[in-house]
Amino acid sequence: MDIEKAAPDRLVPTRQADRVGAVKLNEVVPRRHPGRWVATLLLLWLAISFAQNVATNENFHWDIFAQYVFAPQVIRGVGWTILLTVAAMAVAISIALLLVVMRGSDNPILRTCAWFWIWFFRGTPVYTQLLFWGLFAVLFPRISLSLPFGGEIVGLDTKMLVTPAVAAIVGLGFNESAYLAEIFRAGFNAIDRGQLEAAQALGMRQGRIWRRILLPQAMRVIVPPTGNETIGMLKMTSLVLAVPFTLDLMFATNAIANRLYLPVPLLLVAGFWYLSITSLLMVGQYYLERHFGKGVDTIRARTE
Amino acid sequence: MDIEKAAPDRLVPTRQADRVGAVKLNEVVPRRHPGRWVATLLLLWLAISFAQNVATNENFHWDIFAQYVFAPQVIRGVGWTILLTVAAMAVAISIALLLVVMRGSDNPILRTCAWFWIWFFRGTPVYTQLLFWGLFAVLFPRISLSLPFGGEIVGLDTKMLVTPAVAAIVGLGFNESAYLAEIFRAGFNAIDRGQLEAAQALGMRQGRIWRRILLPQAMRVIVPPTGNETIGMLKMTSLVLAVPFTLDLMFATNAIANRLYLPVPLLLVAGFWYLSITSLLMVGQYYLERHFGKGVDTIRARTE
Amino acid sequence: EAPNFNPDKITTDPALAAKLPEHIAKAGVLVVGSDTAYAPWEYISEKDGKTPEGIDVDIAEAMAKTLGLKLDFRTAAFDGILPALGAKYDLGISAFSISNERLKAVNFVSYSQTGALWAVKAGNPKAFKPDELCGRNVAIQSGSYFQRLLQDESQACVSAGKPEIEMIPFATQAEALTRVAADGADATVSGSATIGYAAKQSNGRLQTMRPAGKLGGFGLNGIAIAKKDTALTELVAEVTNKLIVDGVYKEIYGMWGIDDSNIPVAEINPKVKD
Amino acid sequence: MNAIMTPPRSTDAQPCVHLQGIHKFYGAVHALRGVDLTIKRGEVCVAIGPSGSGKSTLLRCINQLEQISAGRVFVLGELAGYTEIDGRMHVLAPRRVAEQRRRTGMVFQRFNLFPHMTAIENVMEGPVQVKNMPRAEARENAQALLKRVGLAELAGRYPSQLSGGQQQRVAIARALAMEPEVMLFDEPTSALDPELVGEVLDVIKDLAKSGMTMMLVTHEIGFAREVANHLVFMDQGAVVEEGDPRDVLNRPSNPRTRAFLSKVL
Amino acid sequence: MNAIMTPPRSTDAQPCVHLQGIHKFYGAVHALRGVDLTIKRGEVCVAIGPSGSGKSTLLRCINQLEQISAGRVFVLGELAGYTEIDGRMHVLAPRRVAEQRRRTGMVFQRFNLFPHMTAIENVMEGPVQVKNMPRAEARENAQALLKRVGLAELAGRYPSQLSGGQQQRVAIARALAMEPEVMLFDEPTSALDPELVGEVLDVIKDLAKSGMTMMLVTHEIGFAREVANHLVFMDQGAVVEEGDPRDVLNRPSNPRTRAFLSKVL
Ligand SMILES: Nc1ncnc2c1ncn2[C@@H]1O[C@H](COP(=O)(O)OP(=O)(O)OP(=O)(O)O)[C@@H](O)[C@H]1O
Ligand SMILES: Nc1ncnc2c1ncn2[C@@H]1O[C@H](COP(=O)(O)OP(=O)(O)OP(=O)(O)O)[C@@H](O)[C@H]1O
Ligand SMILES: [Mg+2]
Ligand SMILES: [Mg+2]
Repeated sequence: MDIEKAAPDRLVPTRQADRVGAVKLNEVVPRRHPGRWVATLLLLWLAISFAQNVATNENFHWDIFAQYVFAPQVIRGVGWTILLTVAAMAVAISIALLLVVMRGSDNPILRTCAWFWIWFFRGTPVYTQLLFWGLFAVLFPRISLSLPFGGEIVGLDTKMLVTPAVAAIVGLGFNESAYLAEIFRAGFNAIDRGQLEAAQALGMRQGRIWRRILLPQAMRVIVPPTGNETIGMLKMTSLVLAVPFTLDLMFATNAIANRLYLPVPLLLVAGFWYLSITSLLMVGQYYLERHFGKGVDTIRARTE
Repeated sequence: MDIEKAAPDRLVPTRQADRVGAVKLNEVVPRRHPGRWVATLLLLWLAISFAQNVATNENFHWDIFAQYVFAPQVIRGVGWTILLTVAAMAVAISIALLLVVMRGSDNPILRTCAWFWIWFFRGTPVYTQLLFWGLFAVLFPRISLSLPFGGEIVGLDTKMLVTPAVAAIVGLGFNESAYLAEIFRAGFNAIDRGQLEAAQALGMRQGRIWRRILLPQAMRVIVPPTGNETIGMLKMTSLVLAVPFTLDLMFATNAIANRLYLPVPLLLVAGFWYLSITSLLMVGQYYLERHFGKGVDTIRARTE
Repeated sequence: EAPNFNPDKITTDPALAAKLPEHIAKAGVLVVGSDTAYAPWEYISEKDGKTPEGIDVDIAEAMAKTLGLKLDFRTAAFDGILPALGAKYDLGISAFSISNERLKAVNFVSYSQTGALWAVKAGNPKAFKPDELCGRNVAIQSGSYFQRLLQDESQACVSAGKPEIEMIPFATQAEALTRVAADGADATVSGSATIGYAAKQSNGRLQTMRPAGKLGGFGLNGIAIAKKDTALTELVAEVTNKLIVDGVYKEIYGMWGIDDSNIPVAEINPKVKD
Repeated sequence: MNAIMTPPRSTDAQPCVHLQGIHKFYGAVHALRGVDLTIKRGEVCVAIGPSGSGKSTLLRCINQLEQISAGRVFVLGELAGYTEIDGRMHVLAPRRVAEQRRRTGMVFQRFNLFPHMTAIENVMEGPVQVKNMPRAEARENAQALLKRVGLAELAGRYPSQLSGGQQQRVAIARALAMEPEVMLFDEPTSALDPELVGEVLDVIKDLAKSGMTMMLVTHEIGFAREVANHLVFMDQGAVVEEGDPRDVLNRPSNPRTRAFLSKVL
Repeated sequence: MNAIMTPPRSTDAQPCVHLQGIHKFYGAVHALRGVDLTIKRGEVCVAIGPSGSGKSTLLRCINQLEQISAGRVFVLGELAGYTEIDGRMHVLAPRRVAEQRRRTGMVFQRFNLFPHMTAIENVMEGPVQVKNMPRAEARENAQALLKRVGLAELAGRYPSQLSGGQQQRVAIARALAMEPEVMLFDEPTSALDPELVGEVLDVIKDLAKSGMTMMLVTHEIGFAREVANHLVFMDQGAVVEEGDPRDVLNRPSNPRTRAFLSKVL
């Protein structure tokens, strides 16, 4: 339901054609809201004087901003940040789906594992997690298959496995998977039970039902909060220095800021890019919502 | 719908009474899943050897952990972190509700403002925002009501207004409000339109309808992702050093780590506390979900 | 604009190289961890946005050359360097200042000393005086050596019945300097190299002032080595002393304009005041 | 209109609902095409007609759940939703609209009970929130109303614990709790199993006997014959035929009415 | 059983569905109390009975949407859901259960169309996903089926763009697309407006004529009389009376059947 569309109190039409065919339409005079206009003017005036101040305040060093906003290392940082975001979200989504399935399993140990995973990764700060992923090779130099108190069967140097990029993606992805699992759970809970039964009655198997019937419908509820999470992930990539992974946007601008001893304009550079990518993501989210709303949102069923 | 409850394939009963009254029940032999048990054992063994390693690995400095986990400055940090989380979430929830109402307004300027707010605060990193809130009093030493290019009418020293604690709460709260607004929007969209109409037909006014009818129903969908956000906020408080606000948990443990040059055990101290608070929050979320699910989740309507 | 230290003239010392732990000798690389966010000691070069440069980088280069090794100077978060010493990183060189508590966690080989320097907004509008700190508000990098010195000064103020020093701690020294430049704090204090460099970068928006009292002294900076790595610690001390004797350090410090950082002899885990 | 032929049950013959040339457009859909209708006090008016003929839309316009495109709706003598000044329709304040709505009660096809409240809380919600009635008094009234619709024992149940017929009866009690002067019913039994229909129709019959002014949309022609004293047949957004139910049902004058009745009877 | 009195439409008289002493408990609720029932190939079996008597539960047990507590369900000669070894019921692999379900089609009261797929996609879903039929072939079949239920032109519409009657016909086409040997209908018309009921019943009548084995739950007694050749009356979880529809409807031997029929007819 769109609140705005449902409440005819506020469905006051703006100036419209005053007749359709032979029917002379009512000439409706909307209610005046002088208070609202005062508030609006006040807001506008606030925004303008704020913008004026920001544009002229020398603390913002707009010259430095202009000099670095398209610097090659910044652009490279943007690329890596997007890459990290996409890769980590991909990892997170896969694991979250697995977690949702595990939570619905009839095996109590799998259920417990899923619960524990969610509890642990939601509960600890991602910075700490990333730091431990970075230290993984130090704390556990070899991953080896060995008997609990006996000798090693197969072994592998962790350093080969957990490169900084891998650690960054795995670290961000594992942490995010716990949050997404909660979102997905809410999404699947919102689907009418009849859908599952209809699919079962067709003789579809569990896996297909998830993929073809439940997931596409859950997406409608899942997409908005997942959009939030993706945008959050974008900003979370700035923590990968903990690994240390040093090619992301925030590291690039920080490095310049630390050399110039001018944090503000470089934060503005980073902010500019984050805002741009977020805008793109929001456009993507809009189309995703539209896609998964097809059959439901686009053609609104009549309600009585 | 609970997937696990809906799929009778997996509703395999465990050992049960083999008769009810005069009826001899079928003796059902559940399917065996040897693969699952192997996987479970593997997981358990992994967990045990991991835990064993963590407990004995000297890099973790458990003695230092024990020494500082209940240190007074850490406990004080826990208190402030909880306070910041609660206060910032309160600010965020209030603003988010306002934003949802504004987005449904018939005044295009209010709608635009809401959209812009969400775009801006979702788009820029919270660290940058916090830094600017910290600099606010410096960049804008006086907030004054003045004619656009004329003299001051009323003025106020910003420093009095924007203390570090205020800047931290406002900064975290404003940022979060944009994310919550998206979640709330999804929640309200999930309510059946008939609810609004039934309330309108009773002659209820818009404000009451929101508070009494729509909000309690939306809560069911809103609570799980808001739980995510609250837990996220808990960790986000560690960024308030940008303001600078220096009483939170992360600052406290960092300060000790910096002095001792032993970051790992102090990160474990912080992790321990975050995990404890998260556990509490998860319990709270469970009860909230139960409360707002009353009449819907607890008594499952039959579906055909 | 960064001084161009040329390590080519340094020759490998086979006697010292022979003492290298086996795994380093075999790898042929000296891996150094550093946070590269503290100009001019270590920062990321403007040229490509990747290569670290700075005083510590030059020093590490000289040490590696002496030992016949290649240098791998890596960026890492402070929290990530210390636990990984001896595993991921052979040495930590990141303008670490030595304190007794830190000495319990790692081995230090002293290699430079740092005097303090104040920065105030150009023209000193708040009439800041380095010999009268009580009641001032001072921006400071959180957790730094100078914060501890200021805490002592503040204590002294309180004991003398004067208002304490109001410290505003920041995550980075750059943020502290920004606050001063924006009139948000009376002054900030840090190592002389750092403040001198920042003042130069600020295009005349900041000016420096010599410290007085407790802050007038020098603190020791050290190279961090894993506590258990005694052999490597001794080797680092020997190499450092050789480079001091050879005048390489003097030359590096001279090039960066901080002659007073030179120390006469490098010590293992030196005694310090706090 | 022919409705005059049936004597109104109440002594007062002033029109309770009066529609003048109502048109309603949904975008390009012309859902109501100039409807004129008068319902007198005490009258039971039943609207029948094929699906999509605009019956629900008409009810919703009376209760201002839809904004009309042209024409005037008068409820209890008051112009609904606007003040007319010089032929221009000035939108009323939401507060005034809410006040107008209080005088009509509406019962929906899908009940639309508030799922997070028990039966009695649903019934109390209007009086407490809209009329600021003290909770104790509202609870007493609500209990009495639930008794009247035969649900005294189920007051503490949530809607999801009630059968469809029980839910619809709670919905009727909820509307009655506001003491409306006109009741509007939009297919109140069409979401119910055949066996449960009777329960709800009985309650509506009782209401009709008590002299309540009502407008009903229903497909239960037998029921219409029994309780209505004013029958309206709608097709394609217009009132095609209206009058005494016996006349319309037994001797439909319009071919479309005839076609429809042959299908449903 | 008396069903033998009506000649089965198909030549093959082997039982299609065979229930032996089915009990079903929902927690403490005893929903089915020992049901025995045989439906022969080509038979149209209609179940009637009051609300809550277990009709839906019975259908759902046949299609393994509920797990039975006691008894045996045989569909097309196969024990549904289990292999019995030494009297113990070994749960079948989900894959096998899915295969068994494919041989029965089910049509629900609330249609349960997949809202994110168009009508034709709904019909194609089973053949493509379950039978791995090539999309082109599935589309052709689906189009033919939609034509058979009178919806050839609406193939591209989403369920939300269809009326209830149209949605239910799509649901029937969807079930038929799997070429089931038995069709189960659970009150297929009770969510429909009276005018739309006819459309769906016509489709079911056609199916019956074509010799499809069916079990229907319905409240449309007239329809039952017309198409059924085996009527089952259920009450309180048990089959109270069964046999030729004319016998049961006109001369009910059980007092509960009589009471029920007096209310619904
Ligand atoms: N929100 C809407 N948007 C567009 N068209 C609409 C909307 N609501 C109703 N209509 C159209 O208006 C016409 C009248 O609809 P209405 O619901 O009043 O019919 P009805 O007589 O109540 O039918 P039914 O018996 O099926 O309830 C129909 O053609 C319908 O499709
Ligand atoms: N999931 C469930 N949990 C508990 N009880 C249930 C459940 N499903 C059905 N029942 C109970 O089982 C009994 C039989 O229900 P069933 O749905 O089979 O009746 P029905 O004959 O189909 O009724 P109707 O005509 O109303 O559809 C009822 O008493 C019902 O309340
Ligand atoms: Mg209608
Ligand atoms: Mg049923």
